[in-house]
Amino acid sequence: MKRLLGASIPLLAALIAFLFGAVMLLAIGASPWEGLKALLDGAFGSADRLAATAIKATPLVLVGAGITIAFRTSVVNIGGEGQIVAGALLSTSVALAVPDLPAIILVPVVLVAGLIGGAIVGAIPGALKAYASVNEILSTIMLNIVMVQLMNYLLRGPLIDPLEVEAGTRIPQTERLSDNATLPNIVPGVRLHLGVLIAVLAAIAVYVLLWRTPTGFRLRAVGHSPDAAKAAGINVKRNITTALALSGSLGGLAGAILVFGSEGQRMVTDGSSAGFTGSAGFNGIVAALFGGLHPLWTIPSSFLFGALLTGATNLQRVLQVPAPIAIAINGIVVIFVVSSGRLREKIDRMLEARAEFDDTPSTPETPAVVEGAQS
Amino acid sequence: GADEVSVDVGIEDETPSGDSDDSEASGDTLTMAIVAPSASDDLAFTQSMIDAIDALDRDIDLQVTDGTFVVDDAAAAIRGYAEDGVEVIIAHGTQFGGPLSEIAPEFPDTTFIWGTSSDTQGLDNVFAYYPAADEGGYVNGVLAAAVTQTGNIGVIGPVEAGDAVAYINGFAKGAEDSGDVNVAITYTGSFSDVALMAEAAQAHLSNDVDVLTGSSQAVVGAVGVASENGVAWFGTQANQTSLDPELVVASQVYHWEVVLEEMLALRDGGTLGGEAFEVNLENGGLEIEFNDGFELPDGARDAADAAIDGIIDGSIDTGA
Amino acid sequence: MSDFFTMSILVATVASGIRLATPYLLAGLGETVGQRSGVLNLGVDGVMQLSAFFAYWTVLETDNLILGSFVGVGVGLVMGVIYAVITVVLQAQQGISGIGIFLFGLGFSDLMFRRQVGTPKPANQLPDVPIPLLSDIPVIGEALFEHSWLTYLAFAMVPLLAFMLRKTTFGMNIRAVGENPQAADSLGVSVGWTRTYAILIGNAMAGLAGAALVLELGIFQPNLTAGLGFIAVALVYFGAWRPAGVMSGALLYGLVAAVVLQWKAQGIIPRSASDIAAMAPAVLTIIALVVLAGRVQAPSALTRPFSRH
Amino acid sequence: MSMLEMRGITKRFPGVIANQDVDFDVRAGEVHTLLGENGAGKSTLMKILFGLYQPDEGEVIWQGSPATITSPSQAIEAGIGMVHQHFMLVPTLTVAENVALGLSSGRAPFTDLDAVSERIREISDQHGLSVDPSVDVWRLSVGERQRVEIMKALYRQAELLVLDEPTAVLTPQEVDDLFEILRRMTDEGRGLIFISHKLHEVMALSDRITVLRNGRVSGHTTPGETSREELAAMMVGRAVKLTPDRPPVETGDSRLEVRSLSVQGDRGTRAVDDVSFDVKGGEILGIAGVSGNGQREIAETIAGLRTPLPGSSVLLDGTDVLPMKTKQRRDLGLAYVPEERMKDGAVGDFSVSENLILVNHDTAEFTSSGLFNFDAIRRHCSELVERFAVKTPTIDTPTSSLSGGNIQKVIIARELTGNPGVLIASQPTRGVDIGSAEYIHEQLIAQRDRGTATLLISEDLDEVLGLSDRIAVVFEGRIVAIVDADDATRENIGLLMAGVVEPTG
Ligand SMILES: Nc1ncnc2c1ncn2[C@@H]1O[C@H](COP(=O)(O)OP(=O)(O)OP(=O)(O)O)[C@@H](O)[C@H]1O
Ligand SMILES: Nc1ncnc2c1ncn2[C@@H]1O[C@H](COP(=O)(O)OP(=O)(O)OP(=O)(O)O)[C@@H](O)[C@H]1O
Ligand SMILES: [Mg+2]
Ligand SMILES: [Mg+2]
Repeated sequence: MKRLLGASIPLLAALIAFLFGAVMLLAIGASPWEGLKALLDGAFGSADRLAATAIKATPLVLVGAGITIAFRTSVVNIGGEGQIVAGALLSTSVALAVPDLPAIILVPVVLVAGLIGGAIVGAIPGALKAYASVNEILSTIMLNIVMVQLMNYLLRGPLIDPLEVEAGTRIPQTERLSDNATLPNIVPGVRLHLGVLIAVLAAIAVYVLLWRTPTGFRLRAVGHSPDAAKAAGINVKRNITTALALSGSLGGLAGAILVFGSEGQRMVTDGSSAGFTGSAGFNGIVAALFGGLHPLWTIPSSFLFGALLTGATNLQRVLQVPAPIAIAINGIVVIFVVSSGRLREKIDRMLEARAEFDDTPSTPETPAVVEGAQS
Repeated sequence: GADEVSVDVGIEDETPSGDSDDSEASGDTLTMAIVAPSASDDLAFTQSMIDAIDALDRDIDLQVTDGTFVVDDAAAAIRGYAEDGVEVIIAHGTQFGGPLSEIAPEFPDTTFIWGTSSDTQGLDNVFAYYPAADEGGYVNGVLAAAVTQTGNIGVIGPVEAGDAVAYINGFAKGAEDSGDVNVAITYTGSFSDVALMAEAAQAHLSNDVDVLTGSSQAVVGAVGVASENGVAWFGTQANQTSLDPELVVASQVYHWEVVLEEMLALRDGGTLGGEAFEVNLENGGLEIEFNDGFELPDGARDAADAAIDGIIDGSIDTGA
Repeated sequence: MSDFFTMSILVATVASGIRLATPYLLAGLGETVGQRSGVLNLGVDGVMQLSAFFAYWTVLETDNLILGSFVGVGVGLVMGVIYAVITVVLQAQQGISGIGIFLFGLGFSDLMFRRQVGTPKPANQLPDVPIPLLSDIPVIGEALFEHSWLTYLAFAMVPLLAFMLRKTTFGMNIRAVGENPQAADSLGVSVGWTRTYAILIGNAMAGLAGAALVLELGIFQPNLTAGLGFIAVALVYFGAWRPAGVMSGALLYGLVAAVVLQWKAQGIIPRSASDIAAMAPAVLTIIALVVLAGRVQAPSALTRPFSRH
Repeated sequence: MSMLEMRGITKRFPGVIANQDVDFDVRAGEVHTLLGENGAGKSTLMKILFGLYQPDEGEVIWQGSPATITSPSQAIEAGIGMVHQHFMLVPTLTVAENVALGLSSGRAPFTDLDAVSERIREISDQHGLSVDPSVDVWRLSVGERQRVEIMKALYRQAELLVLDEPTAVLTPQEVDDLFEILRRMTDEGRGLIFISHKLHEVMALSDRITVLRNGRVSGHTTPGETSREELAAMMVGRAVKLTPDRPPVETGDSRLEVRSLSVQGDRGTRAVDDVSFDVKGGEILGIAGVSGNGQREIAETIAGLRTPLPGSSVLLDGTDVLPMKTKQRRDLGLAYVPEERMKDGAVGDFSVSENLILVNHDTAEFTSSGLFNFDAIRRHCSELVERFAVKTPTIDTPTSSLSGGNIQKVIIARELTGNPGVLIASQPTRGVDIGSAEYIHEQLIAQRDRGTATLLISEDLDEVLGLSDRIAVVFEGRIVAIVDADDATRENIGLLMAGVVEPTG
């Protein structure tokens, strides 16, 4: 009973948020009921749409799982956007360099290239924080800007499709990348590619890493108490760097998957990172925090977020409401759900204090420290 | 705007638009959809296409999904329209070409119209469209050379890629071919940073520039700078006179309806795609719209007309 | 082409840097006050977009720039009340709720723009107001003292806020609740109210930053800020939570951007390197911090909701 | 007549009854001591009094009438002051600002810090409480911070002052000074509530004593009618040995050799100055000294957490370890119990078992093919918990929810795993209750008997005298003397600690 009450509060919050959305829809003369239908239909209406939702969730799962590593080590990673771009650029370059490798080799190679690209761009703020006391919120935000420019530079210069130069159209995009690098579909007849599976496996791997391996143990120790970790002989600086590198690597993997799981099979820029990432670098943070910074919970939480995003596209298409209304509603959902968290804790505590001597439940607490405290 | 539930455009008779859906057979009303990266009233790229559809001489039931700058979202919308049985779908963004190459073959009875692009990727139910933006750019450049008194002309662009490059290079060539002028070109590195565009314009002004032009949605900030400093402005993609009725000299305007008409005619005849179309000065798809509120120096208008003629007859090379 | 080191070019470049720095400065100062009280607001960008739209719309309708500025502040205050309820009363996680505010601001301002204005229409721009006497100083006068009054206000806020934080009872309370809210609470300082006021100041200034941005441009566009608010938050870390430090960061960022634009206009930076050059403000900010940084500790209670239990 | 009466106070936390039906009272002009093991509920009772917690049952009667105190500011207004176990100071503010926080000012919106400083100086003079109002608090020593806490209460004219373990981190001299101040306060008619684990202090200061055990009052007494042994028994519920047995053992080779060690301190001064000593296997070398005389720097340098000045050398079983990182030193057999338990000793949010394997988590014993072997970990930790009598519900309980003494046992258990060659134990029983301290002492001696060279750093002179085979006294970063345990007395060591050097044999 008390579990039920506790669990129902975020749902209630989401419901209230949707009510707000409904009011906004009414205000612009659209039917909220139709809106909800379009939203659900767009997200879950057919096997392909379900697949589209899963594919939308894929980078969120990866970034979210990566965020979990960083935040569990008490470092903040707002650099998801740049890390995604880095992974995409490196994997794209590799696919351009060795297009003729057989798929069985090329697919893993480009994915690893993505991992490495993201890891490099993650390790930089990590090392800057560890060895030069540069706050990682600052450096990750700044590196996002740098990576966008690097992407624009590469895609309109060294990596541009030669045909674009020849035709004089100069669209900043690569040539169509080798089919051998395409992520294969995993369900016949449905556009559900290997990337989805990889993301789920990556999230599980992060869980295993953090809670089942010595490396993750050290990361968490550093996250909770760098002083105690240091006294116990754990290299705090190296682990901070490692955490951001690992976190970035998953962003990079997401970037590679965005390229090689895309319908276009090429990398193209509209000049912004969001145009390529769909803001997964930010949305992944939200998904991770929704998931309580637990990599496994990041999976359903990303899926829900993915549903909201694909559903919103459909909402716009079917009801002809402006796209920004969906963004605004997303914001309201985030606000309401996170606001309800403490309320839920309070109610839980009230009920628990009444219940006196139960066995003490030992759910892992979310570190309250994580959000950008130390410099 | 996107908020209209369903827009009937191009009404032939005086028939009130609301009724036509129900009364007329669906054979007469063409169902169309457009997926575009920016807002449909952006005074630029997307609006040019919306206006073109508006100008078509047909009964059209149009659905709009705009502001879809994320390629995968656009892909979902395109696919959604195709699944809904929309007859003609415009993918108004080069970057949508990737997904289109996957989607189009799955819906062989649907016509996809995609641009800007100079080829159809070999898909026979895809029409492509492309602006010869360098031509209008060239004419604007010729005018700019006539308008400038300091001999310094400033150009602002976002990223050196795509249509912006064609326009800007054409503009520079037009200006430099017509006199001893300096054309300084700045690419800010951002499509969206309005403030940066404005300051890029300011930087030009500090170098004695007295004529400005630019490409991208973010130039509205730069137009503001032009206004504030009383400097002439040349527009592209849509008529930007409304931004400053006194200082906008002329705008290169895209009239996609010229090629859309052709495509729809082909479709009526059973050809669903497979051809690329260019809008240019010759076919009237590009037009220089002058602002009567701006008084051109003597001879400028003639020089512009001469340039247009020269481009059409091939005697002028716009540098594209 | 022409020479960078001529007076008029230098003056124009400095003036441009100051204009670019103004919204960063206003938003960064506001965020500084909030963070000093222990509250992180990642929603600054969203607040700026909302206030920018409403300020723009007001000026479009009334031609009244002062009213527009006040509307910007007012929108900031409204968002401040909402953020205080979320973070102080409901004690929600600050980082994520800030992102919620950002998304809401981004979407809602865009929506309002499409419904109420539609096509970009020019509105009145903030006029430059030369300060008598000071603006007559050769060179410096033109670079520093011919700006809009919101720019002056932004820079005037630096000593004002520093004074407020250091010398007033309220400032002392802000520092105390940001550092050790338990201690402040145990002496009867209301942690909730102190943080609420700090949040209101922070959001009001973000609102003013949005107004300053849009009124300087005289036109609104969806996603007008293009991430400016996030950079402003980053600059708070650059400035080590001190108003003067934030000002240095904003000026560094703005001036580097201005120099890059000037060099691009003069052809000093080749067009092929324009993207690389656009990285300069971000890269230099990091490098400056590496070179200059001492170990400055963030307010200890930053991002930590306060409750007695 | 009592100024304060607390009647039938009950306070429950999830899973714990912290106070059950507790009666407690304080009269004007007396020191009433609360005594009890870690977790007995002392702090909880005081937090209820101060308005930080609300009691589930019971009532508080203040100056004769029932009072509902729902916030600290109400308590302060009523005339109740509290010096918390964990200081309630804002380190980045000055002393004057810390004192002035929350006061209403006649000069709004400013606080008249000059007037506050003036008043602080007056109170300083009146009570012998020397604090400089203009200094930032983070610069102050622990003892000075304590005085700021008391100043806060006096400034607000507290009639009743609660001192929750005020002496846990003070040097003997500072304790004497504090008691002087406290006696003056009672002379003025103020009431004091005193909490401490140090029985000799309790005996010296108290007028009355109330003992709590498991949240309930287990007895009342006065110093006149009891003894330290009896008090210990009342707290723990059994007889406690206050001085450990220390059987003689054969000492071996020098396992830890420190030569000409000099270390720069945090404030840029030379915190350790040319210090040399040896510790042999089977020996405990105690380092006695007033806190801040270089002990911390010595320990941290040996552990690899600080870099010494050139010319220093530290040998572990003959190996020069200075170029090595902490991890490598630990691999060579070094164990380290840090001074600050919660900061450096244990990861509070980790479970008991995670803290027990913090140092050796990646040894083959606990991993198989890269993954943890939780069965092995569980077995190992359960055994340690049992062997070291750690009181914890399960080995998965978050460590921070244990009492201080039990956290310390976890750390000791961890550090003694694997029979270290050299053990550095800093303040191993600070803030730890009598029962646990007894146990920890036994373990340290048992380890010595197994041949470990132990460096014991403690400000608790009784502890140093009771455990050490030899005692090195530090003063201002130098070792002023090394004395054999048989020659050491409270008096001669105390003099040496104060910097009074006399030749010893
Ligand atoms: N603090 C430590 N405590 C115990 N073992 C450690 C520690 N640091 C490193 N090791 C061990 O030494 C090996 C190599 O050391 P290294 O420092 O490269 O590991 P690490 O960087 O901490 O691990 P990772 O890079 O996976 O986080 C590790 O595989 C680990 O087994
Ligand atoms: N806020 C809290 N939430 C839950 N349990 C608590 C809380 N505060 C105290 N407790 C529990 O209540 C009991 C009494 O704690 P309290 O701090 O009063 O002990 P204490 O006598 O002061 O111990 P020590 O000597 O270690 O200071 C302990 O079991 C403790 O874990
Ligand atoms: Mg490592
Ligand atoms: Mg206590």
